Amino acid sequence: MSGACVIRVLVQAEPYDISAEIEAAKAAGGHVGAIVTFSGVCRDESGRIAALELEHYPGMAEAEIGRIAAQAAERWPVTSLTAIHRHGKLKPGDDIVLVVAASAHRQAAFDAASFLMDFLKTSAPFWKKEHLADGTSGGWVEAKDGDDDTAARW
Amino acid sequence: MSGACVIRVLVQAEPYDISAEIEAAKAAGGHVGAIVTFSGVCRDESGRIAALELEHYPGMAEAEIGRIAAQAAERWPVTSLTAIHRHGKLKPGDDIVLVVAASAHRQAAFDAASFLMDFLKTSAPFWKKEHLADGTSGGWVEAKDGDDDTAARW
Amino acid sequence: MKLIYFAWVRERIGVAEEDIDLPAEVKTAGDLLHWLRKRGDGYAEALQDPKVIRVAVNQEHVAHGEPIGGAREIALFPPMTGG
Amino acid sequence: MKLIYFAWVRERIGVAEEDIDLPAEVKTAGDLLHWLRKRGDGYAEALQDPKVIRVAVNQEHVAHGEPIGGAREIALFPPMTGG
Repeated sequence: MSGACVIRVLVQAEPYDISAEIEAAKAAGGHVGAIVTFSGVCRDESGRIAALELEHYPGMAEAEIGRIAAQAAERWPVTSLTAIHRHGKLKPGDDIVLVVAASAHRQAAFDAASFLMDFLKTSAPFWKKEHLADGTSGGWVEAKDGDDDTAARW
Repeated sequence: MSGACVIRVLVQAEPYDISAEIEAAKAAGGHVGAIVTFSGVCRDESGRIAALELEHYPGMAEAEIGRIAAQAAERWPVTSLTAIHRHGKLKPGDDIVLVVAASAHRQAAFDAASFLMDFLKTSAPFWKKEHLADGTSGGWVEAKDGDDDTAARW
Repeated sequence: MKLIYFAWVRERIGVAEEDIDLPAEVKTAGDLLHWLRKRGDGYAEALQDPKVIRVAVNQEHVAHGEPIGGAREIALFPPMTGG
Repeated sequence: MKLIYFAWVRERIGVAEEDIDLPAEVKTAGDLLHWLRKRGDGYAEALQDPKVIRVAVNQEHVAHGEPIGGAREIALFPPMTGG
């Protein structure tokens, strides 16, 4: 199935256009009947957070997300998979990450998008540092054991 | 949980703007960290289909989707749920249905969107008629037993 | 009683909606399907396989065994294919 | 050997990357962590709990028991928190 799947991975500072990515998923070919998107958004944690700073490992970030997407394309009959992860300083409400999974069938699109997000969380080399509303640094966000458990279910 | 969830249901002939709906989900309040969208797209079935005509039961269509959304809001901690279903004549590539689920947590957003789509398929009063590329009517699309099975898993 | 039909049920019966006074013995949704089949060829064709017909009373799905007394609006239609 | 550090591993060691000639006895990723801890206080602090440190060789995750011979680039970093 992976042969027919168009995989697109971007790591960038700039915002992205979700509608344009959905149109690109339609245009990528195959019988597209269902498109699932996941958007991760910077939370303000009840006003505690002024910004998040996202550090990443250039090169490996793209490669690792690409490997996860290739696995998803092996497991589900998806026509395209897109993943865009932002880096740099993001404010509450800003988009952090976008996954778009297109398929003829809705369950494959849901599963592939959910799988991609679960492994992106636990395997893609990104780290979040908090900048607090009071002007101090909140330090590095700690990884959640729950994320590993969630990824392990696949 | 349903008290805190903003539910928005629209049945319309016009296209919708997915990016605008995602922004509205962010603006609807609550701690939004994850937004899942599902887009159903008119397939061309390898060129067999020229158009789909979507008939619906005005009033009940909105009410039934609203009931399904309220159930989803009871089951998962979602901050908003949006469902937009188009009616009338749609061409291959056109959007048919959009579901947007927003939550603090990604799994809740995935589950609520998937649940809403499964029950929308089996319970919301819409019917598809095919118009074939050769100019004839392909008749009414038959319901799939698989859809009932999929809904029954919840 | 206002009856509304959709999709191929509407096409086979030949009208989209109608007002009908139901006799007292029509107590459930299933009774209604049985009774309507005798109203003409279109009805008989539309409702020949009652188990595939879905019934909504006042815009909510009901099982065929449900009572329909007091309904404002009853709709008959095939299994849904939206989404 | 090019070594790259990220997030609080980078902050504690005090450099983002460096070129180091590794002695022959450093054969695995785990050996590397153990050896680096002796290079100074920053390294000791960054790598005090080796089991939380992730290692990538040539931009792919490896377990601490994996050999690192022939690597172009080795990266050390805390558990990922992207997404």
